[in-house]
Amino acid sequence: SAPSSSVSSSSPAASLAATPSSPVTLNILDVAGNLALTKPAIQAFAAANPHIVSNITYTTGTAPDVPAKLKAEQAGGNVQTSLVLTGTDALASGITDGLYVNLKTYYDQFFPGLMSNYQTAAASMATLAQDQGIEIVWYPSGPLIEYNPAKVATPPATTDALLAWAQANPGKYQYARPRNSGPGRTWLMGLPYLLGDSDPADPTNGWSKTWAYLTELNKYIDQYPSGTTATMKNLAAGTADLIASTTGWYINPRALGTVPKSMAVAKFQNMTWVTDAQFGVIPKGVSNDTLIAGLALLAYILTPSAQAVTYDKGYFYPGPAVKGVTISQAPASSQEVISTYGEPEFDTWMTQYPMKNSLPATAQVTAFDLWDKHIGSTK
Amino acid sequence: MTDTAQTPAKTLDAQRFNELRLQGISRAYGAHTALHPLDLTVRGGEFIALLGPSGCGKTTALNSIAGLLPLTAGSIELDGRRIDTLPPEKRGFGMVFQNYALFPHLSVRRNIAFGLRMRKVSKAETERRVSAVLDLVRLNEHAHKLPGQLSGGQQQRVAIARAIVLEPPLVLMDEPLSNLDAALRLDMRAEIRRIHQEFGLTTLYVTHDQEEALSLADRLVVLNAGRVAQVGTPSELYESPRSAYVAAFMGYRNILSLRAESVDAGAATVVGDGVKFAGTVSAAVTAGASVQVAVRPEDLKIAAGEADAAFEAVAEVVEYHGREFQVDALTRAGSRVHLRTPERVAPGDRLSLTVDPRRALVFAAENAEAGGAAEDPGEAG
Amino acid sequence: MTDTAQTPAKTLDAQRFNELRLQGISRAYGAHTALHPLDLTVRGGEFIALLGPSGCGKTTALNSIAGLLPLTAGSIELDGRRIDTLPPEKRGFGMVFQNYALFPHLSVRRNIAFGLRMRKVSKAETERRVSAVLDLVRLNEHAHKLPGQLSGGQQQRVAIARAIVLEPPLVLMDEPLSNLDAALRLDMRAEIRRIHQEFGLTTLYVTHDQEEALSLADRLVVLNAGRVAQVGTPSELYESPRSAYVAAFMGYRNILSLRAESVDAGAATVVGDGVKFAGTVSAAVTAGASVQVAVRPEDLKIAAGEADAAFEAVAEVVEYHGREFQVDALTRAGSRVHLRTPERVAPGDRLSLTVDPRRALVFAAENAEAGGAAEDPGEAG
Amino acid sequence: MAAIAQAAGARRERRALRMRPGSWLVWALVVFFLVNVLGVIGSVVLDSVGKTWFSGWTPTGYTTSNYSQAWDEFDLGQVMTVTFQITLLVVGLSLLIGVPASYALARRDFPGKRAVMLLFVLPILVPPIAYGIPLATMLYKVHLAGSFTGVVAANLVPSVPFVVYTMTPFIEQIDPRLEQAARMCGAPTRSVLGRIIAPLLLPGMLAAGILVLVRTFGMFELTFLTAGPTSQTLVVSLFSAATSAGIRTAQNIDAMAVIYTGSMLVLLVIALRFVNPTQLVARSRD
Amino acid sequence: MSAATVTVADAPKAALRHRLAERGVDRTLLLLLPGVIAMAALFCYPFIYGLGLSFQPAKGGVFGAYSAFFGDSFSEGTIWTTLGLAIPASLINVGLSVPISYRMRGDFRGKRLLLTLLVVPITLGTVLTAEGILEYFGPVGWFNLTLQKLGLVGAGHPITLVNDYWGVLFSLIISGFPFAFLLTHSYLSGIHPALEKAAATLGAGWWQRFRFVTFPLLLPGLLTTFCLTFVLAFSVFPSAIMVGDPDGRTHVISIEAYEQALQNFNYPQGCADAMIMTAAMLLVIGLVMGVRRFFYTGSTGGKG
Ligand SMILES: Nc1ncnc2c1ncn2[C@@H]1O[C@H](COP(=O)(O)OP(=O)(O)OP(=O)(O)O)[C@@H](O)[C@H]1O
Ligand SMILES: Nc1ncnc2c1ncn2[C@@H]1O[C@H](COP(=O)(O)OP(=O)(O)OP(=O)(O)O)[C@@H](O)[C@H]1O
Ligand SMILES: [Mg+2]
Ligand SMILES: [Mg+2]
Repeated sequence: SAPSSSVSSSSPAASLAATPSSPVTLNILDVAGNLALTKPAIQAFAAANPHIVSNITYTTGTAPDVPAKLKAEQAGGNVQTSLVLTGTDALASGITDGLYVNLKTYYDQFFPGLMSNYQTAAASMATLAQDQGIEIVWYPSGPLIEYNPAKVATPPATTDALLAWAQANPGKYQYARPRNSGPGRTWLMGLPYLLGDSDPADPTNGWSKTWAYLTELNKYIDQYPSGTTATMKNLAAGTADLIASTTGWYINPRALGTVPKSMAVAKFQNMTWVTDAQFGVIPKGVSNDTLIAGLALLAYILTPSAQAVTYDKGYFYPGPAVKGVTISQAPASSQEVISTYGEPEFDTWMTQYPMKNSLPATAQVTAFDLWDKHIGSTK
Repeated sequence: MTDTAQTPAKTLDAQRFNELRLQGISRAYGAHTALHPLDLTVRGGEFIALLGPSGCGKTTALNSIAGLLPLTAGSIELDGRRIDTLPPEKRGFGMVFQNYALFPHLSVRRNIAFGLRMRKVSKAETERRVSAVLDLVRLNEHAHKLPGQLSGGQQQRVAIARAIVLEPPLVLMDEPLSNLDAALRLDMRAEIRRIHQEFGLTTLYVTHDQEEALSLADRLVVLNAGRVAQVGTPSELYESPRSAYVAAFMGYRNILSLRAESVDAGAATVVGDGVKFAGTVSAAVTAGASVQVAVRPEDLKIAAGEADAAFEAVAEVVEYHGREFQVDALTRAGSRVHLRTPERVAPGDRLSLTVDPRRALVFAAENAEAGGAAEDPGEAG
Repeated sequence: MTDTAQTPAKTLDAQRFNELRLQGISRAYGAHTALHPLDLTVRGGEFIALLGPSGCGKTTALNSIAGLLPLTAGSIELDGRRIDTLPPEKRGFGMVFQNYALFPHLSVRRNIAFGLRMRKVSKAETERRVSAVLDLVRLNEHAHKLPGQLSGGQQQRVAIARAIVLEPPLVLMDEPLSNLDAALRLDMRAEIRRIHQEFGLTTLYVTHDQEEALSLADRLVVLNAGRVAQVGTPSELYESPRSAYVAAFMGYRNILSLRAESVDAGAATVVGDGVKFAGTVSAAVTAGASVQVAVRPEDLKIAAGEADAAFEAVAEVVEYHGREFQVDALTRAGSRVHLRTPERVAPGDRLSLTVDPRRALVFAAENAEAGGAAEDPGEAG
Repeated sequence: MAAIAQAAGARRERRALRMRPGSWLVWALVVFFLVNVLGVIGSVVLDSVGKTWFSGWTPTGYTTSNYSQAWDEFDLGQVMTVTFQITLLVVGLSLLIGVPASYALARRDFPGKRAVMLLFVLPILVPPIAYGIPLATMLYKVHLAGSFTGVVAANLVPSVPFVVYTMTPFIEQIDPRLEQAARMCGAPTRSVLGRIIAPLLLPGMLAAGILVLVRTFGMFELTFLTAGPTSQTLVVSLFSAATSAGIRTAQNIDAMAVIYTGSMLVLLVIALRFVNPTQLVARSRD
Repeated sequence: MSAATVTVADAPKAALRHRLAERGVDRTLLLLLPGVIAMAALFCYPFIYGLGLSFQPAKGGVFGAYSAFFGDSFSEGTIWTTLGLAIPASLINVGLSVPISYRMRGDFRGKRLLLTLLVVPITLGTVLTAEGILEYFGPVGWFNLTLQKLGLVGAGHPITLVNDYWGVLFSLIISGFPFAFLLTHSYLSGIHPALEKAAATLGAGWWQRFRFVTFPLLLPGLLTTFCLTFVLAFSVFPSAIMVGDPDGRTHVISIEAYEQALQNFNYPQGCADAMIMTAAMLLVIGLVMGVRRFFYTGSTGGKG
């Protein structure tokens, strides 16, 4: 018969020891690219706590794989994944299916003062986890636009200007399919605010202006690449001159050399930031020892020194979810990247404009479906 | 068994036995009986050839004796000891396969030593016996080579050496020469003869080539569709075949279907469409019966005058064979006859032919089955 | 070319030509010259056999004539028309390949009709000609079968039929019998002879079997390492070979290396270690020179008394061949000689041998290269 | 003589002309294909040693740091170890299972042989995804999914039949009379297998083993469907690296791809010492 | 006489062994056991298990999963998408193999090198091929640059070949062509060269030789080659994701099955998709093999 999706193991213990009975192997599944930010911290944790972890393995994958993978493991009674690092997507689908351990019980023991330590906007994002995941990095995302100054003298500052520019330069504005792209979905979720839609939280009924705008814009777009990387390459190669972007995607690819440093970034007038975050979640069915190790690791990641590392090469700029971690605490290499490739105005813009959470995962899926139906399927 | 001056000192001697008795051994493949019960007693030191066209059961017989095929019935006794229930590796016979079946990854020396190793013969003894056999087959210089580096004739000698180094009571050979070209075949035949003579091996030799069988064997066993057609010495078979089938095998290429007009104490007059001559009867033939008359090509002579001609024929194909011509001619009845003559004959020539009555053998006509095979044993070969 | 009564009505006739002139044709593979310039004029209707051991360039010569291999030098003219520049499909020669090369996916009929289809002969005409040829090769009942369903002999007849249905001026055959077993080879030889006689085909026939060549051809061309050794009729070659190489090919199995003691108008006395006898000189031999003396096995006789013996030898291997014995004997000098005798000889017997001076051919000793080939042509074949 | 030489020259010219259009087209096709393949490989190799390459014919500078970064970032040390362990285990097991089976298939005609042959041909024919999904499902059920054992088991499915099909002709080439000859020399079954059959099959087993090695090394679908965190092979990591979330420099992925292809090429070169190129895809018959 | 008694006593036992051995059944067959068990456990059982699972969907009754597949135009379309990739790819691969291997029939210098060069793509692996295609055929890849240099496309308007149908097709050709070529090559070298020579002496020009002799003899081999390359192309998976447009034009059936089973956690549906995939593939192979029966498939008189 079909493997059932019910969790076979008993519910986790109410209280836990501080350290596992013996060091455990942590199998970390990253479906958000989060390891780029936290791997150094995780390594440091492992090095410092041999009594907790004996070995750490890393697997990468995509968010849609997570629920089925965990369900299969749980149905088989053999949960191998110890910790999932995810964005809001797999977080939400896992919550819906009840795959993750509710961590609220352990807050006091492992995360004293958790919510109050988060930055304000990050704290707001953390509520999305419904206590089934720990927010570990946060950034305001976008929507921003990145352009080639050699081709675009003055970037459009309003949505109308963007439309006019696209009309004048057909095929030269690109954003990737929202389902597979951070900047793509930030652009989609940011538009209702920019256009003044009736309910930016309700893609079905409250986004009429957004859909109309995208439909109009669609006429001047050749293709929707399947991922952000493709749009970045197109920008670098000159096949696109203007693309949707975020703070992280502006800094990191330029730092890594995927995109020339000369590219510039711009914001819309009166923008509203659509913030994004990444979480650590622990699948139900792990042993108590693994649970302890996972929690200890997550707690470690939330310490300021670990958080400072998440400035990284700007992938999630700024990155830290907790209060009071500044760039000056970040490793020297990070600081150098940010000062070389960063945009000094980001910090101003972040204080200047309001911040809203990304849509809850279910609403996001609705939005993606609608986008696929109205926009994506025409190409 | 006279040693000539050139023979190397004899260092090996086969384990002699007195007699190997095959009693009614037979073998069937499913419903098809490939070998009908065969009785044969082989005396130690004898060279026996099993002769017959392709598919007559020669290999089957050999493999059954070797133990490579289980018997369907019958028993095999070696000096009174029953051996047909033993697996091949326990019977201790030697075998030379048609394509030699040398182990391609072992050197000549190690090929030959293989059997001794299997019998756990000591190193020194192995060394000594292999060297002796290598001498015997004159392959000393090639001992280190792999079989692939040897010529066909040399390979064959290795195969023989491998079989005889164990000093087996009996060596079985399955058409060991059939893969060689004509000239090499002649040489190898001489070699086998020599080794047999020097070594005193008891040999059971399978072939479909009557010349080979005649030239090698002490006794011949002619098989016909799994049954023994005749057993005897080469000259017995050559001079007095007991049936048209055996005669056809022994070089009587002309087998004429005629009628016996009169039979009288070993002599008969046979007649047919325009044919009439005298012949010799070996088995029971009654006057008036259908007969088959066997004549060798060299015994059909072109008559001086028409008077004493046995029959007439028209030369159809004439082949020059140096000094003599090989003529295929058609009789009036449309049968094809073959003759050899030193006279120059042209196609289309009308020939009057005679035959010495002592050279024309008259047999009672065989049933259709055997007769079919008798018409041209070569076609089946 | 006399038709016998039994021949089916002749319905085909080869396009006759007067002469095919090969002028200095030669062929090299890289640095290796496989065929040295060859001159030969073939008259219409002739049957010519190219004879030589393996690798002597027979196939090369044939393929060059067919156009399957470009010539390195020389020209080919058919009744004065230069044809060596034409591709094979334009030359219009027929060819019978060694392994027949029948189209396995086409029925016998369609195999035979293939050439006619390529020439866009009308359907009805094709039908008629194919049927006629099928009659000729006696394959009417098998017309619908695929080649894989035929026996070797039948396949060969299809190959011949396919080549001759186009009524080609010249048919080339490359060892068409070498894949067959002995008995079938005899039959097929007769068949080829018959078809050639009935049809009046001009045929160029490649073989390494001297008996086949002798029995089939009007003229023989013997090749030695890409060069012509001798050209002539079968009896010319058989009776008067011009070199020891050719002699060895023509059945002179004993080639003795001796010295000419005296030479006198076609007669010579040759001597060696304990050997002395008279022979016939065909080419220039000077007294005192090293010579090779060729004698057929049947020309070595056992002398009545020791007095008139040419030399002595010890019988080593004796084979019974029915009516006569085949003896391998060693001379005092250690050479092996072969003889045939009706007398019963036992191994180890000391034999006094004589030879008729007319039957012992004396040749100037050849250089090492050719001599090697001459020692045993069969070994190379 | 001169005339002859001239004629020969003319003939050669004529032949050359006659071959021209067809040959040219065909050689052009071959060259076009090879150039494009070279382009595909070349872009990756060049990029893997490039600093940045936004557009144009070549990267802006060269470095080897991509390799060290890729090695660290994708934990290649561990992945390579796992890959080789899995591959070698699969090779060993499939030889162990496949060779005896192919011996029986080559030597015996028995009722139901066609069914057994079918059983061995289907896993090669059916797309790996099509049986991989049910297989993965089943492996989850028996707690083998994600484990090293599971991956090895899954990879045996196409490997065993492959060994059977590669080995059968090798075995058929060994004359059964060799076995009989050994018996006639007094060798018991054990010696026949150990001293005659095994040494003669060695080249065949090497060939089959290397071919299975190459195929298992490159087998994506089955490993992808069954691998867990500790049993990922290089292809699967490569795929995840190229498709999973986050920003990665193309150069690092390319470096990893080059490491992958390099290993494959080494295996291929070794393989080609033992087998004909055509044997990589077809049952060998010569 | 005692011998006779022994024979009688041994007869029944010996006869049975003999009769079984006669039909090829003896201890040697035990050697098959590990292989058969492994295949039964690792292939047949999962396959049948999957088949069973496919009839037990969460909703829709026994055939629910199948009707769900055929009821949804998006998933049903994957069959056509896959065939749309696999058939052209196999046709191109086989079609190109014929003239090239025909040219390479004889022996010439460097043949083994060329063969080896043509084999190399087999070892590239899907991922490197995909990466390479993305770069080489990408908008600023060498291919487009060359086209621009040749003036075949305007600067700044490269043709889109990747993340699209074409990219996947290219990857199928790069990985499938060597395979098809080598197979065709070995079939072709199995046709005895004397057959063409024979045809030449019978008056057939090169085209007629090819048309009437070589091609008919090669055809069964070509159909087999087609089947094998088709199998490869039909199961395309990673490259459809990497260089294709996995949510659209290259949403092939293996992606659909994968997503159903391992993303939607709908094993019955995934298994049903896998079964449909197998059936479709076997159908095509069956058709081709059916056609093959009409041609001569016996020995071609050659070495290969
Ligand atoms: N394994 C077998 N199964 C069924 N029939 C067989 C088998 N082996 C041989 N036969 C049949 O038994 C008969 C005798 O075969 P055998 O091999 O003994 O002939 P042979 O005299 O050795 O012929 P050849 O000269 O061709 O080797 C033949 O009709 C053959 O078809
Ligand atoms: N394609 C080739 N390349 C190089 N050398 C060749 C080639 N074909 C034949 N030869 C050489 O040319 C010589 C003559 O070959 P050819 O095939 O004409 O011999 P043959 O007399 O027909 O021999 P056989 O009786 O074995 O068929 C041989 O030494 C052979 O090795
Ligand atoms: Mg036999
Ligand atoms: Mg030849």
